Amino acid sequence: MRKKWLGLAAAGTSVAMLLSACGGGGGNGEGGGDYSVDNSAISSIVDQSKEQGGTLKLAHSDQFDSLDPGNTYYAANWDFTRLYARTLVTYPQKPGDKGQEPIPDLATDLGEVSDDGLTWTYTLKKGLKFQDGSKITSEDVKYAIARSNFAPEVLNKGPNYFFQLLDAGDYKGPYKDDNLDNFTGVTTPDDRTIKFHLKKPFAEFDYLAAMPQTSPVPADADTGTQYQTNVVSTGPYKFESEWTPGQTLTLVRNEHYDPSTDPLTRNRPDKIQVQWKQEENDRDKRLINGDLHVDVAGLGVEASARQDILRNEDLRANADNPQTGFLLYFAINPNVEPFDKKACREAVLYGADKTAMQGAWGGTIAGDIATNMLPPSIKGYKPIDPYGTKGQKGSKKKVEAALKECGMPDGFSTNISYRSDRDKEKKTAEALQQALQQYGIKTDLKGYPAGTYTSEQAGSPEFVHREELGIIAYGWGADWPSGYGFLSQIMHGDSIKPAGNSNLSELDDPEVNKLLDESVQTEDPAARAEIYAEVNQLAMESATFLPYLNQKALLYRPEELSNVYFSEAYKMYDYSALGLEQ
Amino acid sequence: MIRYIFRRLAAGVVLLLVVTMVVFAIFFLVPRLAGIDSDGLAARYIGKSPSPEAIAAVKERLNLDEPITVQYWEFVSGLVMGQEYDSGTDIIHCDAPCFGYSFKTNTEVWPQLLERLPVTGSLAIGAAVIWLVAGVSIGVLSALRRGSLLDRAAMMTALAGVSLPIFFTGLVSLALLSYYWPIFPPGGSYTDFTENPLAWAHGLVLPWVTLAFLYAAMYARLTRAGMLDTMGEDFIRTARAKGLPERTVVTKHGLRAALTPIITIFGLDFGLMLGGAVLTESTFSLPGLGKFAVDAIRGSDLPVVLGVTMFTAVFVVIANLVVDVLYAWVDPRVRVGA
Amino acid sequence: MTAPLDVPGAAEEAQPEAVAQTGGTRDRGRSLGQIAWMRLRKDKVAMTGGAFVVLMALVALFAPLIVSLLGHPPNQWNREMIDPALGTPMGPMGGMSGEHLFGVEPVTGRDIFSRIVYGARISMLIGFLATLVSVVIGTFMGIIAGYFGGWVDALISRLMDIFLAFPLLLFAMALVGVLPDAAFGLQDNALRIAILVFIIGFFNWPYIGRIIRGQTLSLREREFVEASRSLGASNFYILRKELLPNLVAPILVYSTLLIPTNILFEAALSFLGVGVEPPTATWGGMLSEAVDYYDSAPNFMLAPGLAIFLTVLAFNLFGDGLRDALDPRTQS
Amino acid sequence: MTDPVVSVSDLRITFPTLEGRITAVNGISFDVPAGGAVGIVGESGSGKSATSLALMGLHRGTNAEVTGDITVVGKNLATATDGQVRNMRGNDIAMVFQDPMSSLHPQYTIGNQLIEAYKVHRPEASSADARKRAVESLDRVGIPNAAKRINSYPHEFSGGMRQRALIAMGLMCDPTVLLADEITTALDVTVQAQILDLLDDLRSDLGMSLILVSHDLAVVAGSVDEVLVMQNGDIVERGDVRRVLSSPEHPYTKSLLAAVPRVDVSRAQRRAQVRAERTQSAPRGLSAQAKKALKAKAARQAAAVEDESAQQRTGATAKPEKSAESAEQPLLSVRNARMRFKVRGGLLGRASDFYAVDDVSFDLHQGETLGIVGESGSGKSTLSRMITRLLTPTSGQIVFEGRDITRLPEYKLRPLRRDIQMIFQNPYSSLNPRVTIGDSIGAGLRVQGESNTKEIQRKVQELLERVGLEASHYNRFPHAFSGGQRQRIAIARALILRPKLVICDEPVSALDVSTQDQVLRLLDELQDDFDLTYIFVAHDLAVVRQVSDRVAVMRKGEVVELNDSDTVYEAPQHDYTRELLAAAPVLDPVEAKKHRAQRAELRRQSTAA
Repeated sequence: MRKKWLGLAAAGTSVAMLLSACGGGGGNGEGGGDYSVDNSAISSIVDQSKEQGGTLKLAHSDQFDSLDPGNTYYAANWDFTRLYARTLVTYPQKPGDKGQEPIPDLATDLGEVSDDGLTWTYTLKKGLKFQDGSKITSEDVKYAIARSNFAPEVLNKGPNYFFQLLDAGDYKGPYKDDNLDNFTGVTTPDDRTIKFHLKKPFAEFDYLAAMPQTSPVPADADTGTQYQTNVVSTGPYKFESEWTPGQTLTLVRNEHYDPSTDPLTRNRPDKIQVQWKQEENDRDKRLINGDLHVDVAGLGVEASARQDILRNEDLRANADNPQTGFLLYFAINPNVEPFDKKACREAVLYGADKTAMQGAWGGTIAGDIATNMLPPSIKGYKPIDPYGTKGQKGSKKKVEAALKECGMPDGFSTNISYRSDRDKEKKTAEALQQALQQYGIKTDLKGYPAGTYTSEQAGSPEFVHREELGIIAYGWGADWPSGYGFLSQIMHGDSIKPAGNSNLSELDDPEVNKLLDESVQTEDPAARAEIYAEVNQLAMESATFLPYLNQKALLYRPEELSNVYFSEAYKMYDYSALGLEQ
Repeated sequence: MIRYIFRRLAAGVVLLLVVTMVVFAIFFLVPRLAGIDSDGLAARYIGKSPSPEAIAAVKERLNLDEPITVQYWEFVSGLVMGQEYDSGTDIIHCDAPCFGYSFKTNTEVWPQLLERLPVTGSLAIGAAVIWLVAGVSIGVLSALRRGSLLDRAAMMTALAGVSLPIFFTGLVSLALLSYYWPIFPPGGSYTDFTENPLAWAHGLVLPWVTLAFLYAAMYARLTRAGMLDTMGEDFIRTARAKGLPERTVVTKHGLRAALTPIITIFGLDFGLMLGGAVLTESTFSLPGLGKFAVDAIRGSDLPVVLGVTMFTAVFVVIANLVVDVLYAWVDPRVRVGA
Repeated sequence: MTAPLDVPGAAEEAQPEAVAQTGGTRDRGRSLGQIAWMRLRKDKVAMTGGAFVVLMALVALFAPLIVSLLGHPPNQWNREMIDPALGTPMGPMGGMSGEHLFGVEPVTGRDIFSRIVYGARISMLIGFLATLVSVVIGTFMGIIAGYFGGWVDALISRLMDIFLAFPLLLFAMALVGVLPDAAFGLQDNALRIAILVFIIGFFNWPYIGRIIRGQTLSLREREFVEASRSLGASNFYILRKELLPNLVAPILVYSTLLIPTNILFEAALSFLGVGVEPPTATWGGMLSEAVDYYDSAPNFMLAPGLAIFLTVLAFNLFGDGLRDALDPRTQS
Repeated sequence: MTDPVVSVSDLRITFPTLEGRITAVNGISFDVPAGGAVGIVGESGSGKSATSLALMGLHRGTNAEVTGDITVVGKNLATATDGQVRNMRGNDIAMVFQDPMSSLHPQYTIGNQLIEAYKVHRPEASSADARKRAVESLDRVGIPNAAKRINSYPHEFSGGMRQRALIAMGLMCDPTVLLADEITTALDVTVQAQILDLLDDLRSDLGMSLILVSHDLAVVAGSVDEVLVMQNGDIVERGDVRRVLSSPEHPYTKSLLAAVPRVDVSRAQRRAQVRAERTQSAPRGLSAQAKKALKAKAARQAAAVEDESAQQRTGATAKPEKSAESAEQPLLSVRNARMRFKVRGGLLGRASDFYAVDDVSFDLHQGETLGIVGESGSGKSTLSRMITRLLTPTSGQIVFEGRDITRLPEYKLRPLRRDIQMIFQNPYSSLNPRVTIGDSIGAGLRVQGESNTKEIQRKVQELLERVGLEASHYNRFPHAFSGGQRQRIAIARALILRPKLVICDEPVSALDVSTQDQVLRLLDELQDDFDLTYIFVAHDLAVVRQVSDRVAVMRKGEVVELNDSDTVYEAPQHDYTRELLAAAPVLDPVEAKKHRAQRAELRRQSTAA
């Protein structure tokens, strides 16, 4: 999954949950029963303790895209790298809303912006050392930015916001141009000062500084794509030995780490182990019986374990069911007939049975029904529902009216694309197909491999037009917890790309574009939130988005874990805080 | 004999070459014929949202814009002589045999194949022992007691065995023996032999039995048919006429002749299995070669798929070779005949 | 998965005196086919298998009719049958009732009976067509290799070795994976089915090919071929009129035994997620979805599993019976 | 008189089949005296093999039902335990089987199999002793260089050597009785003679009793004292071999004896006899019309016989009525024909040349019969396939009716195929089991362009009747016919195109003696009726003599002697011909003994030289 989200406002969560529980209908129907889970790690830190020691055991059903902090785009990985790669800025170890407010980590303070908004300055703390005891300098941060954003021929897995924002001319990256002085996007007046020079103001720069890409990398230790096998630690743990991808990763204490420089307490266990490619059902079983402490991917347990947990009161007491900040939706492409007519798009919006789609993802535990394009945790969220129907099951009357208006009273045919290797998305597409069918809207399902979905099929407008993919299944999470971080990639006209496109609705509304551009130049967070609300409203009115689910995960925390809480910044347990009860 | 081995070896090389052609065709030629351009093809080798720069780099690395013959040549020479990849700071030498380089995980495929081989090997060897012992002995008993209750029961079971999809048997056995009665560990548990031999065996019991059931059924049928044929041969009558005890007649004379053709089949099966018991490993989530390939296909990590496919083919070729030699050793007639 | 099947002596000589004596007057004037049919009819097990095969073929053929009479459309969701929190069917036995004979699927509430019935279509279609491909290629190559011998034989034999050495399942998965959604003028499920048929059929032909080659080799040595040639018959005439009639029996037997193998193969591919596209029901696909629910909805796993098992078993029973009936060695 | 070593009384053996129980042996009794030799003779299905298996107790564990008493060297097989029977096998009574290739385990060395036979009964013997004994035994049966050959595998031996090895295996434990079941059937005549001589030597040297089972009266004639003639499970005649052969009592024995082709009977005598018999009894199952035609023919033939016997007195042998024409162009002319095959082998697997037919030349005239006789591997079958152009000669010429057909391409050859036809050896493999006999016979017409189905059917049915079958058989499949009938069908197929030249490649060697006789008679009749020219290929000297005007003797691809048949048989020119004739089994036991002495002499000479 394209899990690239960070942070959101927790305040909205409970409200949204309530709302969708009512609006979602179907909820606690006849066979429902009481399956409510504990949820205490969402709002508080469970089992607080200062104890140290033990081995923290983590497992992943697949593997991280990379352990290189400069080459990764997974929230779980961003959460996890904080154990060995400290960044200029980070998020505090606090549950709820406060957990997504950036705080300085390597830097002494949050970024200092110049008056024109074009220069952001950070200063490193004193006494910071790499795992070999050598001093961390501003140059190392600059190098890290250069390699992670300006050398896509080598490292291309992470986001490239710095590349887009920094005023760096045509710098070719450190692998082609090893003179770092030519990289003018970042300057280092002294050993501790880092200045970022922007092309245009960007008010949310501190969120970027919290990305693992700002974790310093010593240039002489960089081995390009192979750096992930031996990352030079700046955090409390370091690699025990050179790591081979796929093999168990063991982190041990880094003796050159100085906790006094760290705003967080992230050194509780003695040792941390991560196993990869662990079969999901087995992973869940081990989680429940305590052989394993955390599912590091943070996506929650699978269907089988879900039933075990929900049916067992004792297990429910150790479970949380938070929203993941991930919004699931269908993009309706206005450049594919008959969706060039708004009324035809509306027919789909009115016809969708969102309870069925919720069911496809696994029911009420799997998510709350979404009615608009902002997740509830993002500031600026309002519970608007322009295309709401009774019980969210669709409205025959409204669909028929819309069909008549678009000149196709008997319905029409189109295609729904989805990622074939994602069972739930596949099921959802089938659910939509089922719902639309009764109104005469005939759809063919087109599955594509997730691996090429964004690059070749759904993410290629040319392909979408040619194959007439009218309705495209997708999901989105924010790269950082703000409206811009969430919305810009999926609805700004500038983000339409010939390949790797994520604006699947091909929305290019001047009004939306303008508002989004404005937002990042607005210093006041409250004003920004207003703008996001407005963008959301406009996007919904375009009738090119069919949001249906704010995804939730069923997380299980074994008894042995201490200091467990759900981080709103990463949308999973904060791995840096975890300890073990001895 | 040496000449014979040499000839089979040469045949094995040819076989491998053809395998490379087919693999190459599947991964490079067929997609092109089906209308995918070189950019699209390159993108497949990178995975999630590839950048144009990365596509260009991969295109160059795989020679995707060269004529098809050049591409093939590079492909084969890469396998045989190794390849080089630019890590940014260094040149990574993927030494021969280079079974590819995953752009997705930035790792060489070869060490990963080696790493998974023990799992698949454990599965294959254990299962093979079970199925050979069970299949052959049941087959022999059935043949000797042809028409008896035992024969009929065994053959009905065998027929059921070859008709049961392995993934179904596996799932049912997991559901019963691991879930309802937690006698065996659940799917996905694999302990290395060197770590704890007991846990190793305990964890593999279900996969072994599941896999062995199918093959034992097949081999029981084959052995029975072979034994029936053999026991009707004139030389069996000769052996009896010599006054040999029935046991010697069956084991020394009957079994040896009946088992000889089974060697070939076994070699082929075993070779294929070493390349990954895809279904069993998937059903029990064993981290072996087969599961590796399935995961790679799901994750669109084509170099890995390609690597496993080639690797498997190598095993089959080796197994063929071993079988040929073994066959010549067991059956003196082959040496002259071939 | 597949092992070379043992070759029956379809071209074997009927033991001369045994026929003359025991064949007696009863068989006189009957063709070997008629004798085989008489023997087959006496084999109750094989006939039961055959009857089941026919039944499944009819089910596949009349799936829409059966479903309209007995069940719900295979792709229709019945959300009211599903517990919204757990995603599993409500009611005992996975929602089994007079309404839903085999219960309903978790999550979607689709009628399992209907999906089994429709799944039969895919299994039978691919099983048959793939076998047809194998048989056509295998017979052609086998007969050519066996009859002409020499370098033609050497070439084809090596080719068969090579094909047998291929990790078929991996190749099939890879090939399904690398092909786009539309290619060679086909689209979607038509393309998928065509690819599956092609792969399964194309990679399985050597099993038939080997048998046909072996039979042809031994037939070619029989004097009636020389006799035919000395009468002035062309190669084509000999292949068609002299050899082919003798190969019908093995072709028939091995086709019957290859179909279940191919059905299993299709199920395996669907199980691994590279089969026909959803929501089209396939047995293997259902089974793979049932993995997560084996404890809460065992019927979801058992129904397709048993469907595959029984169909394959029926084919095997029938094939075995057919082989015995056509095999002159099992005369007494 | 001592007790018999083998005593059988009221032996009855039945087998269950789909059609009910079949009785293979129907209450027979006989004794074999110590040191005596008994021959059991009968055609296939007579129950002789079932009897010999019963003597070994080899029916135990099968579904055959055996009643009656068998006593072998004092042990009653009916009451003996399995262990006792096992102990008896190979130790008291050893059996040597028919097909030496399939009777030896292909995957063990000869030595291994011999030693095993010894050690099972002498477990106390050391391996070295057993091995020594095996070498001795192989040496005893005449395997040269036995110490070395002991390590060979069966496939490395020739057929004769394999048979010797099998006998050697039987001798390992000095059995009291040696039971030899059809042991010479698969062998060439010279080898057969050697094996029979060996048995005779062994018997006199070791004092064994011998039971010799064979379908061939001539085989047993020189080797046994007493003979039992079996028919349909019964012993129809028994007695001293000389008595039975010289004055048989039972009609079956008589007919059997009459049917045996005799190497000392010339073609002219045979013809005269045959024609005389034909006029007396018109074949059954023929239409009145056909019978009438036959009568007329018989009259002509009778005249011819007289004619012939007249000529015989003058001493002329080749068909004299054609003598005028023989100066003319021959029907077939073979000149310096050679056929080369590449043989892979040797240390480096190089292909070496092997001439299957080497420089053969002869002429053949219209109406004549040329016999080609030779042992297996002599190239006679290759030669006949060259003439029919199923093979293309490597060099030399085949001229048919003045036209060189050596290298005619297949399409030009096709119309010519009408004129040259072939009758094959094995009636079971020469008929397509999946094609009705009507279609098989009619195929010739069809491939030659006839498309009128009715016409084809009519011609085929006519011919069916002519070869002694019924028109209504048209739609039956070959499996419904016996061997002799099938050979008639094969003959009909060859004749449907009305060929000029028919090559008969061992047409009767797969048939029982009596059937063989019938088929030979038919061929003879047809030659007259259709004015055929035959090339008759066979390994059996006697058969060849009966049908041939001239005979060519082949050996290793070469024709060593070619002459009119009486000359070849009565005054052979070549040593090899003489050797063959000496090896040919004869019915008269006295004569047979004489031949044996002659062979011993020949061998002694050759070893001395």
